[in-house]
Amino acid sequence: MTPATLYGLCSAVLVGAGLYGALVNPQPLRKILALNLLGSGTFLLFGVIARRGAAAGLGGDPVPQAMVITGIVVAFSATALAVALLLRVYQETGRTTLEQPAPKDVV
Amino acid sequence: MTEFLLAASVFILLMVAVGLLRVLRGPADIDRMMAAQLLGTGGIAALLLLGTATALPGAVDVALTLALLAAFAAVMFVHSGGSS
Amino acid sequence: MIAPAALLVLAIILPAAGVVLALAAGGRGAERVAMAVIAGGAAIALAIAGTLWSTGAPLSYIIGGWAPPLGIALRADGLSAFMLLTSALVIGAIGLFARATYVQPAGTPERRAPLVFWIMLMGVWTGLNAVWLAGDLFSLYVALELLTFSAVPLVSLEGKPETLAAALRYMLFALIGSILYLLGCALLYGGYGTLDIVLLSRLARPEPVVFVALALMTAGLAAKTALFPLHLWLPPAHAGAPAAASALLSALVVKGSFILMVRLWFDSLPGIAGDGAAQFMAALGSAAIIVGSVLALRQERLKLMIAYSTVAQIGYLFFLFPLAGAAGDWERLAWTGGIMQLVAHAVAKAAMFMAAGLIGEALGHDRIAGFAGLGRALPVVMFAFGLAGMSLMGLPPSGGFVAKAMLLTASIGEGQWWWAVVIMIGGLLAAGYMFRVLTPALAGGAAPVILAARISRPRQAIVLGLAICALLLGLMPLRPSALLEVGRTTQAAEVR
Amino acid sequence: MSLALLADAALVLLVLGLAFWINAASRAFPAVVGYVAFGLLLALAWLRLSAGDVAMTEAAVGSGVTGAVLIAASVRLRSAETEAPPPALPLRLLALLLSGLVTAALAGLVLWTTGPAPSLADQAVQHLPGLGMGNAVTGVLIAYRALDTLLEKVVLLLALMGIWSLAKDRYWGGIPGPSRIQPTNGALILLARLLPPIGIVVAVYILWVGATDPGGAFQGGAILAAMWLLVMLAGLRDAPAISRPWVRLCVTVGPAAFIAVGLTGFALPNGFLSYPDSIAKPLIIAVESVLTLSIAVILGLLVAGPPERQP
Repeated sequence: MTPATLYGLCSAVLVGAGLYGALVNPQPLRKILALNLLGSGTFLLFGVIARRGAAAGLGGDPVPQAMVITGIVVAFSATALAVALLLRVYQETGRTTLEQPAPKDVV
Repeated sequence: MTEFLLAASVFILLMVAVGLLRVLRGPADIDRMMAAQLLGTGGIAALLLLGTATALPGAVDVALTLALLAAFAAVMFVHSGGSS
Repeated sequence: MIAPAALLVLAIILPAAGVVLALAAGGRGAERVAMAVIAGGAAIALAIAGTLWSTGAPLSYIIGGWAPPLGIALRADGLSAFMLLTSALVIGAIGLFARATYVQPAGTPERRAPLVFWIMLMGVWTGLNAVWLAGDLFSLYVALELLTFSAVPLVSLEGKPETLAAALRYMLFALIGSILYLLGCALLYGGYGTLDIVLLSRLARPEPVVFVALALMTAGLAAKTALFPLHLWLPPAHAGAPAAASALLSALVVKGSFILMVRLWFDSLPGIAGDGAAQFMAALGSAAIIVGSVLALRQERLKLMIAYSTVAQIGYLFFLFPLAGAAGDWERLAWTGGIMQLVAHAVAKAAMFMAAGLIGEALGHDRIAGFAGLGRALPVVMFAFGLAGMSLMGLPPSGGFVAKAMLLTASIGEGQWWWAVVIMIGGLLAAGYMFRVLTPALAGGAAPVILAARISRPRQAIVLGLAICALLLGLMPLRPSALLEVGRTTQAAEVR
Repeated sequence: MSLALLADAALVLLVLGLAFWINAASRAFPAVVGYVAFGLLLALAWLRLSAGDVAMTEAAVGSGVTGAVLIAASVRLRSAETEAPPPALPLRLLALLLSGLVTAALAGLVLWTTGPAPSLADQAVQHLPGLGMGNAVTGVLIAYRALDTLLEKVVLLLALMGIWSLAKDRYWGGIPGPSRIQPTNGALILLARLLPPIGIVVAVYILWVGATDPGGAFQGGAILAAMWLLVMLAGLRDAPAISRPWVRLCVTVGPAAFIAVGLTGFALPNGFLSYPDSIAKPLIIAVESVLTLSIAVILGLLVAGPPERQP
């Protein structure tokens, strides 16, 4: 087993864990955390692919690495915006959970 | 020499794992935070060892960044009054 | 003289520069910048569409001279031209409509809502034009995020608790969606070493990595497009936003992720997904039509009804997948029909949400039960609402009719009559929820309606103008559009 | 198993253990602390994947600044944290099935595809001398895929506007944060006086070496932002009112300069976002410097949150 394969498996498990947490956890803050796990797993997969594409004296393909940097920046912005929204919802309602949509709205 | 550095980094990572238990168990939030800080220090040490052992480019600069930012996270915690 | 291909860059950079400038200028400057961008953007869209129309060939521009796979290319085909024109028309109307709401009086301190609205309007436009033009799947990811980051604040613009919660739920859905999409990008890059759409279409083979990537990306984009059963976030978000923002979200923003799905299925990975997958997508679309329409029928508030109608109308778009997949006359008809449905819905839905906004302003509420006699009190607005409704129902002559007729004919021509049944049922249900609003409004109540506020004529005229555009789309001949085929046939030929 | 692989395995186990803990912790705060540690270990993993630039970004942004946002939020929400019931068992099983399926599919692909992957490394390196760059990742970000980087800056601006838009109308143009922080904590004040000068030097250094080694505008900007936040947290300086002209100028000047340089490319043979060969390096460094400033201010303000009091 090469290190790249090892980290590839790690990214697969991270994606699964993040997806499960994002789907199941009822608290928005925990959902945001889980989404960050999901994002980290995704980025790590890019990293593994970059590592396997090592050539030209570089330790990895720089293109996916650059994509990850862009992705991390976007993920941070998303976290900041989602957290700010959550804090404002809490300010207005005193609740830290999202109530389910009113019964008449759902099937 | 490389073997020794690698072994040392594995050892430090294991120590970090022990410290991690404190993060998980608490009991107080400040315990968790301090444990995370310790983990930061250990992580930087492991990083420097690994970096030297396998001649990774930029390891020292990453360590520098980590050191600055880890201190920052601790400050954020202290400021948040989360020491209960 | 600017080279025609350079217009592709300007279409994206003009609204992007607008965002930066509006924030730097602040206050009254934001609206002025937005108006200039609307004028410039419309001219650029017309110029690009005109070039494609006259030359009959697609345009492409390589950024910085770095050709793909290393660099990024922008490409405009017939679909891009249609979408550029639609977004310019709808955003222009919304911008003019919103001037009355988002004013910044001279000499007063900067206000929050106007600045945010104008900046986000240009943000949405940047994202949309980037979706229509980007030729690279990762650039399209950034474009999707541009859409998310400008759409979410529009939902919560009024700061009411329920809209804040709706915005948060929308944000969480959108984030899962974009990460799943990004995951697919990683797999495709790992498989073929490029994310350029044209290069991928040549390299991609039906193999596991592509199937997994396509499944993940489609699921993520479906969440962003609010395809049934991932539609739960849409109604509260679109109904809770202010009217101009609802119009923008329902008409255009959800279409961004849909077009990306089209680019994925038809352009990047043509012929990879089997017929079963295409049938499955259309089945979900059918479920969206039925469930969305039934729920629209049961809503007591007008804006929620319109939002559920969006869930239903999005469903029709998914008939593209089984009907327009192959090369053939019926398939070309379905292609035009599906894209026309998108355009017609965008125009009609924007008009409808703005009309609903005016009704809400005039009455002080939007409960359908209190609409008796509204036709006499707000004749122009109700007329515009009715015209837009005709398009949703698919009555001739309207854009919606043309679109649904083409989809219907194509589905029968291709021997997939079951989709024709769904299209007809959907039309009936749409008629049901439209008449629930129109009948009391036109019948006249016992007492004359007392309006809480007067609605200025120009704003009524904008809504009516857009509704008439939805009607005029119905003049389009019932055959495949030549413009829409630009860049499509050649590409299909290249692949096959 | 070689020692290096053993270190990798230990790292992976730690990362995964933390990931599960972040999901499973009963309260938000411990989960967030776990996330900060997680980001740190992930930076290590990135370094092991020979991605120094990413490791630095992960350390600065993924763990550092994101951690700061999450810690502050979890503390503010702590008093109201309630035990929300998890979804019904069938839904949980469905989610488990779904995420298990995705994990299995990804793991399968990782195991089956062996050998070298297609790569653009050769092409990326080949054109670097023309740009005067030595770091291929910087080359990708600022030249080959500069459009993505440019649009990502617009995303940052929109995120900032989005967060500001959550202010109450009466506080528009005001100061982020619920109240001015009083400089009372001696240790914190000392740190906030001591660390920023070092941080600024490091940030400039990281920006500068980004041309040849891991580093660049984003990493440098993130460090600067952290130092600025540190000064604010210690109470030495209050956050600025968001209506201040210098705030608006700082957040927009970087993206504006990037767009302007991009447009001047139209005068060159290669068009939009191309750089003239002779002055490519100074031009790129100039753009990156201005971008660093904007990124620092934007990141700092993203963490500071919407205005909550009048100026």
